[in-house]
Amino acid sequence: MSLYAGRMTHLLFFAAFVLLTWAGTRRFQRTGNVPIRRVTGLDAFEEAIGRATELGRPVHFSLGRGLFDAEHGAQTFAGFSMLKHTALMTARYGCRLIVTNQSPQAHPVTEEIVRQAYVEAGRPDDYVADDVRYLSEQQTAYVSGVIGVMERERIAANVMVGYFYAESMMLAETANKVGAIQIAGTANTHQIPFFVAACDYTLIGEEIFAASAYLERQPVQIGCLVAQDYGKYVAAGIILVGSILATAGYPFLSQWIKK
Amino acid sequence: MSTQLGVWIAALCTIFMYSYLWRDNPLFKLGEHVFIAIGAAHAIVMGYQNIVEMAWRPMVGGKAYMVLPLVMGAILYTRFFKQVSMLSRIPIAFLVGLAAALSIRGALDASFIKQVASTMVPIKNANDLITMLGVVTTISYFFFTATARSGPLRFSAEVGRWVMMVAFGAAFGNTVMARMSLVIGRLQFLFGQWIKIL
Amino acid sequence: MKFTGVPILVTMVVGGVVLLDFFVKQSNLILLSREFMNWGVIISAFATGLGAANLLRIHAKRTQLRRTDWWYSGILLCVLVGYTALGVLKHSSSSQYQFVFNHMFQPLSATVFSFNAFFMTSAAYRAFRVRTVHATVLLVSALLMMLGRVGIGEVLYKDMPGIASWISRVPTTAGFRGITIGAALGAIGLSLRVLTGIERSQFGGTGGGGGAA
Amino acid sequence: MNLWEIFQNIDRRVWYVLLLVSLFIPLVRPLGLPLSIGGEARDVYNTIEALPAGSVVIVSPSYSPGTDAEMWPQHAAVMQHLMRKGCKIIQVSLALESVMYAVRAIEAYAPKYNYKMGVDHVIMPYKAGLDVVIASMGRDIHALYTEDYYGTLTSQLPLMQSISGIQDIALVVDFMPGNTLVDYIKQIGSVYNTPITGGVTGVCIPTMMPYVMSGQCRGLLGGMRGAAEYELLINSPGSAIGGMDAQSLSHLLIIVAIALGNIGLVAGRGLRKGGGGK
Repeated sequence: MSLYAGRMTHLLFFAAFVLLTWAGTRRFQRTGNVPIRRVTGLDAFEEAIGRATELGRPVHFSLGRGLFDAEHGAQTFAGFSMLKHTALMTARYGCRLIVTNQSPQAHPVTEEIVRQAYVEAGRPDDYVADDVRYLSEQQTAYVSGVIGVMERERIAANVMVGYFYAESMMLAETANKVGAIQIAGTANTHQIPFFVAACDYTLIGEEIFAASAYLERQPVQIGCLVAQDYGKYVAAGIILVGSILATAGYPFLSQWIKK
Repeated sequence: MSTQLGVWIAALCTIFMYSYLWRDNPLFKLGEHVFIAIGAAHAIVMGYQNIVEMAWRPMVGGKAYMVLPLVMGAILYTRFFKQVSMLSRIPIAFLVGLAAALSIRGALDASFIKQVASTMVPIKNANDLITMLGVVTTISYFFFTATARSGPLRFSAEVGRWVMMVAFGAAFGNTVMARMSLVIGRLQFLFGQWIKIL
Repeated sequence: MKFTGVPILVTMVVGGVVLLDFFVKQSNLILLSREFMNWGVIISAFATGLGAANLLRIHAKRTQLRRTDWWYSGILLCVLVGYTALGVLKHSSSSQYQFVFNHMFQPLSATVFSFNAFFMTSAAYRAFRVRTVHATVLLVSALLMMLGRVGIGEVLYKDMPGIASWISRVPTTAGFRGITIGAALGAIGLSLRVLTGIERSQFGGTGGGGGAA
Repeated sequence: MNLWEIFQNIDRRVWYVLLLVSLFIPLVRPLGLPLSIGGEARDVYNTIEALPAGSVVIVSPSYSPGTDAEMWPQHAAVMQHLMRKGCKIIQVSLALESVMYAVRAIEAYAPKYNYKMGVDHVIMPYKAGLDVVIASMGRDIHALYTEDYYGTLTSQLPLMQSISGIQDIALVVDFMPGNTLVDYIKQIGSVYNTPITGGVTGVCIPTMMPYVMSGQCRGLLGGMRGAAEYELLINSPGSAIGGMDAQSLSHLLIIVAIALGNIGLVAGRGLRKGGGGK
């Protein structure tokens, strides 16, 4: 049993991350206070769902691709926690929530999340099973289905968080057409521009992963945020130092990290 | 005009869907429902073939433990029976565990270490310097704990935001061409293969 | 109904094995983790049936109760059942199956995909306005890029493709890389919380291991 | 509503119609706008031009109808070039729908260059698994493909008999809107030193650039423009060159749209400010 060649850096970094999360959690538990910057996109939920309630029209939620694999998994989880948040709010406000799914794996999970949220909000009877819908695994078939939902159910708010491909533009523009207020977030860099162009609020990259911590503020989540920030210091620091050293003719740092 | 049935069907499908651009209408609704049905059926067929090829045949062929994923897959359906519905969380938990671990692997390697490493290059010209500073300032935009958002970091985050805006604009502009190609493809089909005037 | 202990244990074990396999070289670990990944594909294939069941239920109800537009749901049901039967009974490589796939599914798909071009035009018209400094930067960058990518840009200014290529090579790479690095940290953090059962919204629970306000 | 407000609130359907018109006209009547040939397309051309006649090349069309307007012209142009050079071609597909493009390429160009199935070219069936398939192609191509697309045993095909494995492949050309080109580079290019090149959709160009710059990918055809450049290089104008004029007009339309919106905004703002001042 041995370590894979070249995985030392990965292991060191991962171990450091776990340690920092623990340290951050402790700090939060001790002081009870870690100031966090505002994320406008997350603050906008109140406005979006509030408006939908006033108009008496539904909120639509999409996870995007919703797959459970290396590339999409984490973003799907981020979508789940945003769905939880959205469902809790719609349940409390008595607003209708329609969830459309592209991924058959994510479909049962979304059903469970929405149902539990209505139970937690004390309104289990308001949960409508038919409002959590699987449409299609095929991207464009899914889009045509969502267009149908948006047009015919006259949605007033549209929340999209998860891994999105080309559906981003089509969903965002249709929702805009029917006059919905939109909050969208993804970490797929190529699709962020379309959300930025077509949506009212956009969560960029890391913001979707931090969302649950931002909204729920549980100690471990905050600890994780602290670790993430340290990770960024480390990344920025070694990029700066490594580049300067490499320029000066000492490339050992950049060689070490490539190992 | 084409005389092939397939081309005619394809042309009608194209026109039905494009009719949505004007407004939602019965033709689009018809296209949409047929599309979803074919998509779902195709997924079932592929899923069925996957199960047969990846689990059933190996199991019958001697790999008895392949009964495990089959049972786990079947357990997903317990959600339709109230008393045992919570069992369906087990296969979901399996998928979740798999996805979480794979995500960490992918994020650590391809998205973190590799990206950091490829930015640490000797600075030979202005472009290298701009790239390096662009990466660092963009990273600084994402600091969440508020103490990090003051003084020089605040400035850096603002620069990072500019860099991102340039990137977003560029990505948008860059994609226009690819998307136009899609319509060109449909027009070439309609007027080339169907009406045959191109 | 709280049933989270066993599922979280399953998550931890499966995730632990696959994660450990990334770092440690051990033949049994490699085999087990590969096997787990295969199982993932098989379980996902079963999930497809769940999705189809949902479609069937919703549209059967609509057809039965004669709700608005019920007959579209009826058509959906017929196509769904018919095409599935064709695929299962005659295999997906049969000519009938392929005919539907090539002459219905594909043009439908390509057409919906091409909506992107129209939507980009209307979104660009609406969103790219000089309201704020940031919006202006976005707009200028997009304009330069579009001009640089097509022949007409070259007619206007000879070096336009060069400018576009610079923007796409230097600042765009930098911006996307920065976002990717940040997002990687976020993804690691969230996945770690999921793996350890701290974040459990996938079972309908809340994050943080307890009830959240 | 004054003129400036009208400029700011043009119905989206107006733009849709204008877009269709701007794309359609150049297809019927190409404008012949100038097009310079980029270094990346030339690199692909030079790589193929340098192959000796009779070299065996793997061509991997793995795109689907959603992207065929961009990918098919690239694929078609490269196939013509390979046939003109007398290379033997093995076509493999990593996407379910893409075998039909392999067939289409053969139907379109094989008669002209007198290419015979099994001798000068082979079409392999679709295999699921993306990078896993690519890896096993490197390990043992004969074991991966026991039958060709038409069901003939590959052991009976002269072209397949002539190669022992990946080391006899002179070049791999991949056409894919996704990540398979990167997979080919990782699983075959860097493991067996087989030269890799290919084409991608416009969206994927930025992803591929690092590999092109490092030389792991010998040049690149990017989107419809890459295809048009290649058509110019091999001197065989096809659908991409006509398409590029359509591209020009449609891009111009978006620029006009943005300009109108902004003129309306800025002028409207000026008016309002002026009015308030008085």
